[in-house]
Amino acid sequence: MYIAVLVAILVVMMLALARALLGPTLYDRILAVNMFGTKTVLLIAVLGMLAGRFDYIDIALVYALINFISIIAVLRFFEYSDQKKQDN
Amino acid sequence: MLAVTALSVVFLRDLFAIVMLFGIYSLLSAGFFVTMDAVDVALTEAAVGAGVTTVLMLSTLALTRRKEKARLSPPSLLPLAVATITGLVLVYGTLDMPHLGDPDAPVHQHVAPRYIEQSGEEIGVPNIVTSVLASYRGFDTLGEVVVIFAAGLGVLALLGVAGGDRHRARVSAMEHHLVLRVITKALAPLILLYALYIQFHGDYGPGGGFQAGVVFAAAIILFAIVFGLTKAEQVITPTFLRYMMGAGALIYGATGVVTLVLGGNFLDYNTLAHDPLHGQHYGILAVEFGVGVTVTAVMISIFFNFFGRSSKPQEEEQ
Amino acid sequence: MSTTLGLYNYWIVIFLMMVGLYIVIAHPNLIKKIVGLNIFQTSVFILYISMGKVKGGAAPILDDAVTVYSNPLPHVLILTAIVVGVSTTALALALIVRINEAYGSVEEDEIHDQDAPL
Amino acid sequence: MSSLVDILSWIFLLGGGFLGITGALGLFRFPDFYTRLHAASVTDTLCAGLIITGLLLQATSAMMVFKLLLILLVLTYTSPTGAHALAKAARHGGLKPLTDADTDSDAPQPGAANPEQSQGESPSTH
Repeated sequence: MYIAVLVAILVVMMLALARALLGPTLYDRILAVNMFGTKTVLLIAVLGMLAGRFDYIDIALVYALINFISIIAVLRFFEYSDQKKQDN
Repeated sequence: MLAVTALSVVFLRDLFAIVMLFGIYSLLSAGFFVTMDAVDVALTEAAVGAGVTTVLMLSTLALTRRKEKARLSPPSLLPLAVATITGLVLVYGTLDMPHLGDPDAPVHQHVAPRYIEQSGEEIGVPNIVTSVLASYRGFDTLGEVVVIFAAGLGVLALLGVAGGDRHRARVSAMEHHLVLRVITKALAPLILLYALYIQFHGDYGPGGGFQAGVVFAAAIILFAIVFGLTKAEQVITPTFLRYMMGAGALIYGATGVVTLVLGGNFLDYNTLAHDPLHGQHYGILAVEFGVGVTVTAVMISIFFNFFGRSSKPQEEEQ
Repeated sequence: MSTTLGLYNYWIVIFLMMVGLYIVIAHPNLIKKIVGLNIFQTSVFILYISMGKVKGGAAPILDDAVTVYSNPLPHVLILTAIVVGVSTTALALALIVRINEAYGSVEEDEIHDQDAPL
Repeated sequence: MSSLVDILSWIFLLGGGFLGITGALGLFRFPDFYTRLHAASVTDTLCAGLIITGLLLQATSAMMVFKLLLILLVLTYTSPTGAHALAKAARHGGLKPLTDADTDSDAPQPGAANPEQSQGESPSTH
């Protein structure tokens, strides 16, 4: 049953990856990366359950935190580089 | 999937998108590490690849330009040929490689069995990776810490020099972003706490100085991004960071010297307490702490330097 | 058949390595070169980690219930390598920033052009 | 008793998986950024919540429950925040939502019209 969930998550990741590749706007890519990150968290948590070792949960937690940080950073720098373009 | 992502990096010209893809790439490879049982490595890759590297690349992009220049001449075939031929030679080489997961492979025959069988008795720390990292291969790790320290110094030397008007970075663009501010306020302490947990739980589960340092730095980076550099530098001053960079490496080295004074070899933790197991434990704790301090300080100061610059070129460009 | 499956990992690694190499050689943009280097680097990490895998093994954290562990040694090497990798990447990026300030470009050929008259 | 918990957790897990796929399909198929954002973020949060809850019911130790709860907390905090910030950034950047007028007249909407050239460009063109 875990396997079913794993497969579902993998399918989601694949679709998100496709969206990240296709674009078309940058925000789409950021969104896809965000979704990809969330799904990685879930994937690792489910994998940990499957393997029966709860050390994996630690990693999933770190992911959840880091994912948020990177999204915020992306937005910050992207907004910034936009302003720069308008200035010139 | 990794291959697809890597390939698309070749073809995309928008550097921003490439960095995004690189984030996905590193998430994927970390997922791969998890399936390969390398939990510590996955933890590190998670914090480093998805977090710090992406942030650094982004801030470099903010400092330079976003688009790769359109190439006028068609790409020459030479690089492709070189890469293909090297690849084919390497594939030929793998034909002799032991299969994936083969327990009889040469890698598993040399010192690894000793680590796995003995470290429980000799070191007394459940996480074998930690005991190998901090105790058996303590010299190596000392070297790595010094490399990180040197890289931090290099970045300081390159970017730390005062140049231009830096006050733009002081005011964050996200200053007015209420939701973000509240969430950051709630999350940043949580991340810091969790970093400490990773630091000191590294003996028992995945974790240790390297990962904790990066996660700790990530929390500060988040704070600096949302609240602006001024406030972040009030929390942690650059001078303090510079001292901490050195202090971490010193703590590591000092542990070695203390063991020398106590009559053992350099970094021989058995002498630190009457019971060798306890000695090992103290030694690993001290060393991991040193590693954590250095990594944190280097990461934060690298980021501060990049970030402090990133608002400047507005005035300088043209 | 078993050969293909057993070596599949290595081939992926080699493919990634070559993609990284190609980016480094063929693209004049310095930042893209760094990304290529990073891809190369990650492929080496993957190579090490897949070498360390033991079939049926568990993560190398001692546990009474587990008898077979994966090889911890590659994990240690790669763990430190990742962190060292990010600091060297940061150094390279810092150099690029300075190059950009000095030359106003991060394209290799433009920089060469500017150097040529000297 | 335990079988009931099992069944419940399977329902949660499968529901989460289903929602995830739905969201990803939305992310993949919807016409413009804001609809995609909607599809992705709404289902994403619930999907993550359901899967973690499903795992929670299977958890064996207190530490595990605590960590899973922590993940749940972090995800419920960050995922909507990220979506909010993203939407705000896109709005700020000048990406226009797809309105009825656009769909009626088949007018090319910013961003999606010419994928290769408009990558990341669209915000600055407004």
